[in-house]
Amino acid sequence: MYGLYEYAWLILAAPLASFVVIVFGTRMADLWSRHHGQTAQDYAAYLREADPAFAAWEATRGAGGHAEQQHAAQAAGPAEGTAHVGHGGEAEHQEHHGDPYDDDPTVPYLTPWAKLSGYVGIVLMLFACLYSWLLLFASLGLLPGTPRLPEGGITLFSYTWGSDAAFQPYTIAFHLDNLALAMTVVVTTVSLLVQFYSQGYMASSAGYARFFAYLSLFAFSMLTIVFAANFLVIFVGWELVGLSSYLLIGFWINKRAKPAEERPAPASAALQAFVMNRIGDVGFILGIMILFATTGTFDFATLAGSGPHGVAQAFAGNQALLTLAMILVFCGAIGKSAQVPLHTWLPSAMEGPTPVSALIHAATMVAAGVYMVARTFALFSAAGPQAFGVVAWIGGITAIFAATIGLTQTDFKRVLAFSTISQLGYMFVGLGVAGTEIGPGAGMFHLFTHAFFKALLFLGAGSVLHALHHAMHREVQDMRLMGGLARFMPITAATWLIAGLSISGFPFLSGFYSKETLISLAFEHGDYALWAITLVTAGLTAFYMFRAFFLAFGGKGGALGGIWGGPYRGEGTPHESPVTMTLPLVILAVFSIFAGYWVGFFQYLDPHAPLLDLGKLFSDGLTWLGVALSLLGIAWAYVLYCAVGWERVHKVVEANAVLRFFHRLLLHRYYVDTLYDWIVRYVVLGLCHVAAAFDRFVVDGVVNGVASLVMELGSGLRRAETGKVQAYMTVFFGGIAVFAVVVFVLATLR
Amino acid sequence: MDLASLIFWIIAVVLVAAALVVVGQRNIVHSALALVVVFAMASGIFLLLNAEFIAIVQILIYAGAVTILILFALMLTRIAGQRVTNPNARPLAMAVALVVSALVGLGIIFAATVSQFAQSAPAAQLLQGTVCSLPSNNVIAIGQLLYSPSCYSYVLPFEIATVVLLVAIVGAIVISREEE
Amino acid sequence: MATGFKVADLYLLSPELSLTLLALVVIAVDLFVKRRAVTATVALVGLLVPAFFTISLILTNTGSARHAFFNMLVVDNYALFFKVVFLLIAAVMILSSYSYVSKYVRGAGEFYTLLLFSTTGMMLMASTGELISLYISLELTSFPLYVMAGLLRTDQRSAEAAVKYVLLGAMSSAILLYGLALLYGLTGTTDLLSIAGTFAKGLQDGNLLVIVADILILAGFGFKISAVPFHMWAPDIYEGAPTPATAFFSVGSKAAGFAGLLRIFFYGGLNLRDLPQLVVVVAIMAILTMTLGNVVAAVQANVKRMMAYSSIAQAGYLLVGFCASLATGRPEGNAAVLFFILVYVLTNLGAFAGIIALANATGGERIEDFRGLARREPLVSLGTALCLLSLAGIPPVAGFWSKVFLFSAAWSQGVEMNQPWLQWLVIIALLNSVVSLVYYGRIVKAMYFDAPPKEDRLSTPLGLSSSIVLATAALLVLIVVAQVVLNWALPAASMLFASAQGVLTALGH
Amino acid sequence: MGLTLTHFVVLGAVLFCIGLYGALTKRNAIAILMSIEIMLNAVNITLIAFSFFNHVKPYSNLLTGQIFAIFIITVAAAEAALALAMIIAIYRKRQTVDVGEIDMLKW
Repeated sequence: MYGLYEYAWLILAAPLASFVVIVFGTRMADLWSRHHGQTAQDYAAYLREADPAFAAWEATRGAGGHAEQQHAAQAAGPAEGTAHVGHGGEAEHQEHHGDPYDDDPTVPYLTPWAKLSGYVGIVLMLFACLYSWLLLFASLGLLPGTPRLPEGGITLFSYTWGSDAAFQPYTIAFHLDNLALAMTVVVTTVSLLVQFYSQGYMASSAGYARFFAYLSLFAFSMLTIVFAANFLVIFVGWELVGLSSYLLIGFWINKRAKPAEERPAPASAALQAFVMNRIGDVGFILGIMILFATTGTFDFATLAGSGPHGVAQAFAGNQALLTLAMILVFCGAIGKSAQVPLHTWLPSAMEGPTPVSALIHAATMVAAGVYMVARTFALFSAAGPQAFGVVAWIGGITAIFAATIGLTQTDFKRVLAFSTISQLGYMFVGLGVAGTEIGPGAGMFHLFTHAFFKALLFLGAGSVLHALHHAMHREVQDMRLMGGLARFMPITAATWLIAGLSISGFPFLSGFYSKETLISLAFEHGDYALWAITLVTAGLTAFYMFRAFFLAFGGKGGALGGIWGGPYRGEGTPHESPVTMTLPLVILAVFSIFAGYWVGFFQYLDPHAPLLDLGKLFSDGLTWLGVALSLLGIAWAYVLYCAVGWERVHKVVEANAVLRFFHRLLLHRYYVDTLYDWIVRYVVLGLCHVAAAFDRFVVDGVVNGVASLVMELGSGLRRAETGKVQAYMTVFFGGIAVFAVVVFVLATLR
Repeated sequence: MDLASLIFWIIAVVLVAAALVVVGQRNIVHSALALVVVFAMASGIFLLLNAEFIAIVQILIYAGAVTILILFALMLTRIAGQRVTNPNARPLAMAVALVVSALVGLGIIFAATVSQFAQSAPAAQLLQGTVCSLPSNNVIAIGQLLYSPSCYSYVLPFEIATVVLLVAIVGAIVISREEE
Repeated sequence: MATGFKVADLYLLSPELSLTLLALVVIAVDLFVKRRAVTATVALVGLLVPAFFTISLILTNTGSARHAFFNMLVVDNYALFFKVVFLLIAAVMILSSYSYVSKYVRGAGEFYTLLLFSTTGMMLMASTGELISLYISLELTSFPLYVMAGLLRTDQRSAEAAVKYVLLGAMSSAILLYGLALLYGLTGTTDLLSIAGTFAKGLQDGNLLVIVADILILAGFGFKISAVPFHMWAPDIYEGAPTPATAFFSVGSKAAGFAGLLRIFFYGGLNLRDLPQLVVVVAIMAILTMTLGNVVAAVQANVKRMMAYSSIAQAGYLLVGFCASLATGRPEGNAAVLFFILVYVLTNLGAFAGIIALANATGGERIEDFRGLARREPLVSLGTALCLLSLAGIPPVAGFWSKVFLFSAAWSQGVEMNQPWLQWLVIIALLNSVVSLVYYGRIVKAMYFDAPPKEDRLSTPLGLSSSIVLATAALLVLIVVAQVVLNWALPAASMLFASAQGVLTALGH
Repeated sequence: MGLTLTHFVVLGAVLFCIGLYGALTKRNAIAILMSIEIMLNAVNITLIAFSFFNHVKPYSNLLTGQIFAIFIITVAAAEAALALAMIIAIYRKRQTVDVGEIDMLKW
């Protein structure tokens, strides 16, 4: 009956299949063919011919590298100057910037097999995407002959490890319902577009095939979370997402840190993301364990049900523990969705390739936290208002916290990073204030619309970076080195503008519907403080988004009063990106406009929830208050960055002590990173020393004591093995005799 | 005391005495010769128990083949100038051995004397296959039991035993073959 | 009931029959073809024939036992399970021993022949329902082992191992025979089902001779499975024998020993009389075996000797499962034993393949020879390390799960059947598992964290590396399909009980 | 006083015991082998006695004990051949058959 739906596991299998095919198929073939045909030297020679940039870079590498080394030696000072040979590499490591090639250029980039692996990934993802859209339409009842999904969803796959009753909870189960389906559509669509886009973006980067393998793995991991039917599977997906994000953020493994721009090396950024997530995961695991220990099951449906294993019965009279458990579970979401105070990894994660950032921010990683809360919404409901309060307040604080930081950042991608954090905060506010009557709809709706325009923003940013990379032959992310790009790359600029308007909540674009709904929900719910926070954040969002837009694409003296074009502050001539990159932008722009018109979204997720009441939304004065604040933000951005110009703004800020203080504070992200640095350096390492001492003297003492006891005993006992065959026989029969005596005694005693 | 008992006691005493000579002698050849007596007396016990075929086999294989084999081995492993060819272990080891073997033997004897053996078969017939009545001739009976195709017979172990003998031949050859 | 011999009975015997023929073919090939590789290939490929027959028997298996040769051959789930295990052992052994055998062993062709004969004996032992055939099969299993121990070329230690093995083996079979004789005397028959019937009906409790017979039989099989105090042969023989032969002893002798032990104790209904005393003996044996094996293994420097003690310790764990089934009369413990045996066989073969690879390349077999092996031979090191971790019971490798099944079966049966001492047995086993980490960890540490004595690459022959890869892959696959194997092992173990139960029903109990 | 099963079983046990004592104390490997042969003979006597005194119908129709004894004789002979081959082999390598001296493998 649900035949069409029952094959939804194919969506999950497709990225896994492409991962396997790429890793074990094309990648192997690539390595083989390279080994037998094309050597690295051959490829370098080829590159010298084909890419003038490479030849130029190679020429500078010989001389420039040397110059840099001398420079480093000078920087290190006379005391260390003598040790220059030994530390040369390290110094160069520190000082290195502006390298056009972040990886070994002699490694071939785009072999035919690598190209094929890209196609494999894209084709399989296209299949998954189309299938998920088909299912979406079917579940909306738009497909004749196919029923809607039943309310509880259907089980796609279930494998219980062990038939013993003790193993019953340890089930690998996948489950499809409307919530999962909506998320699947987002994940597959964004993944598909990102993969398509990567064809262009990654064309000049080493490890093209590997990149596609990782992207597929990433999509698979996220889909595992989406389809998970119990905490066990969601946790596996959770960690897989962590792994694949680690691999992707650190994709340019050879790239160095850029201290001048406060940019860490990708490798350490990846590590930071991983560690931060682990901190959240500690809470997550503890929460799951409390739930499991009390109810004896991991299954979402069972937990939410009213049976003896449901939280309602199992935690009866122990509401506080359930609340604690759910807050701990939410800790996982804090880490994964980069909420305060575990948000610092997300800006650092910008060191990954930009398509990865788009994927992380729009669909796969940070969305996992929101999705998990939505998935366990019933449990949060059971836990009561305190749990929801924590969710909403963490979200609210994060929203305004990140938005204020976003005001001052100059790194193009980092602005977007903080905007993501802020928007995720919105989603948690939506989940926290919605209450049981609306369900997870509000938060998920914003996740849904946000996915498209945030992906668009990132891919647009990637397009800009790609263009500047080609124009200047080095990596440029500082917005102060851009400007007026709209004239050079109109498609990128236009789509970016749409996304910017959408995220700012400009009326009739998708962001408007989801965001204003959230804000008005906060008001209706009676959380006036949260309402105020979200309202102010909306204005701030509009401001920094358009600050970024004007700095990058517009500027004083451009067309339309500086909105379009303006003086370009970089070198070279940037060009519009290839069609592989602009096509996804256009598609995403369409989604950014229209995604908000799915008025039945709440009801789709939860049949008992009301429709999104557009009439009420438009007629409510509070809505227009929010819009007005957003427009004010846009206007203020226009005034500062088109009418006045950023240099003068900067001067004014520097001249005023109060403004300067806030600017510093925000520019340094409230010094949270510094604080963490300090904590790690002094508190954690201090504790580590204590732990090490404990380990050395107490734990090792006990272990070594036991071990030496065993050793002593063993050395004694091995002497029994004298090598004399008759001694063995004696022991053999002695054993029999002793056993016989024992048994006789026992038999007599009985 | 009837004749059978008399014969039993004579044989038993000789048997035990010869066995004690085997384990007591410090000359290995004397031990081997005493072993022949043990085998022969055991054969006598078999005769007493109506096992004529086994008695003959015992004489043929043990007293004949195995003893000869042992004597050959003794010749091949002779060590020049050695006076005591069959030394005993150290006294302490001997004492322990005595205790152990006495314990094992006494345990078995004690258990065997106080226990009862099954006197009746279970109600249901459990043996697979037809049990044919055996002729009174011991040799024919054993032949029938070893490889009769239609009556209950131990044909499978018999076949396995052939393989065991083959393995022993192959093994003995491989082990004793001079290094090529 | 079958009245006599039928040609169809040969079908039930076909795996063993074809294996014997294969052994003869191998000897003939070895006689006429000088190249050793041909002999090994013939042996390996020829194994497909018994494998085919075994699979065919499995496919035609209806779940109830099939009998032939007057119940001397029983083909049931249990027998089929062990047939598969033994064929697996033979195949992996041939695959992994070729390079070593052709280098260090005299009579390479005979080595394979003996291996195949021994495998035949093992298979017969698992599927016989009668004492005489059981004994003869046991000897067919053992004789080739005695010979294989002495096959190392120009090595005094190998010859010594062979002498010790054959003397101790003869002793143990004498004592086993005494036990079997007493069993026959007590019941008047050697047919295991009839014995079970007589035990159920014709004898009373408190019969000392029954206990003596039990102990003697236990001692005889205890020798095969190297249970303390009948274990003394194992370290010496393991150390002296050629390494592939050692591998074969460690898995073949043990698996066959357990096959026979379970068959005679449960199928033969020995568990029906005077249990408390018997269980005490087995429990003491289990504790001694685990503890001594692990403690002494921790101080060994020779890897083969260490593996001998390790295999003793593993026998101890197996005895825990055996003990649980014996005490509670429930098949779960035995099912876990079967699963454990399968995993143990694969793991030990994998670990020994690593040891053979090292011995093959360097001739060294001390732990210090393993230093830095990970850098000299990464693939083999990885496989060996995984196998060792599996032996230690580190999750998630199959060895961990086999221990989990075994201990949880013993634990839960102890709870259910109100036998709390079983839980203590499990606790002792767990403590022992911790101790075992010491020595397995030492090899892994030597392989991965110590500096290699030489910076070179060892080359591992294809057969060895493929067998280690196969064993390791099987271990990983077993994690997933553990349930499938258990679903097979449980009926197999139940069947042993079921037969005795069937006897009881037939007797109107 | 006629002969009973106990006579033979005790005789067998005594013989087994003597063989066992020999196996544990004689240091010549061949003597150990001879002792083991005595033990096996003891088992044979026991078996045949059981066979003779078997009152359990229908099993008493079969001469199972005698058959068993035949197999034991067969295997024991083969075992003796094998063991002697090994003893000779080690004699060739070490010039000794004293099991007290055959102790390279230990600890």
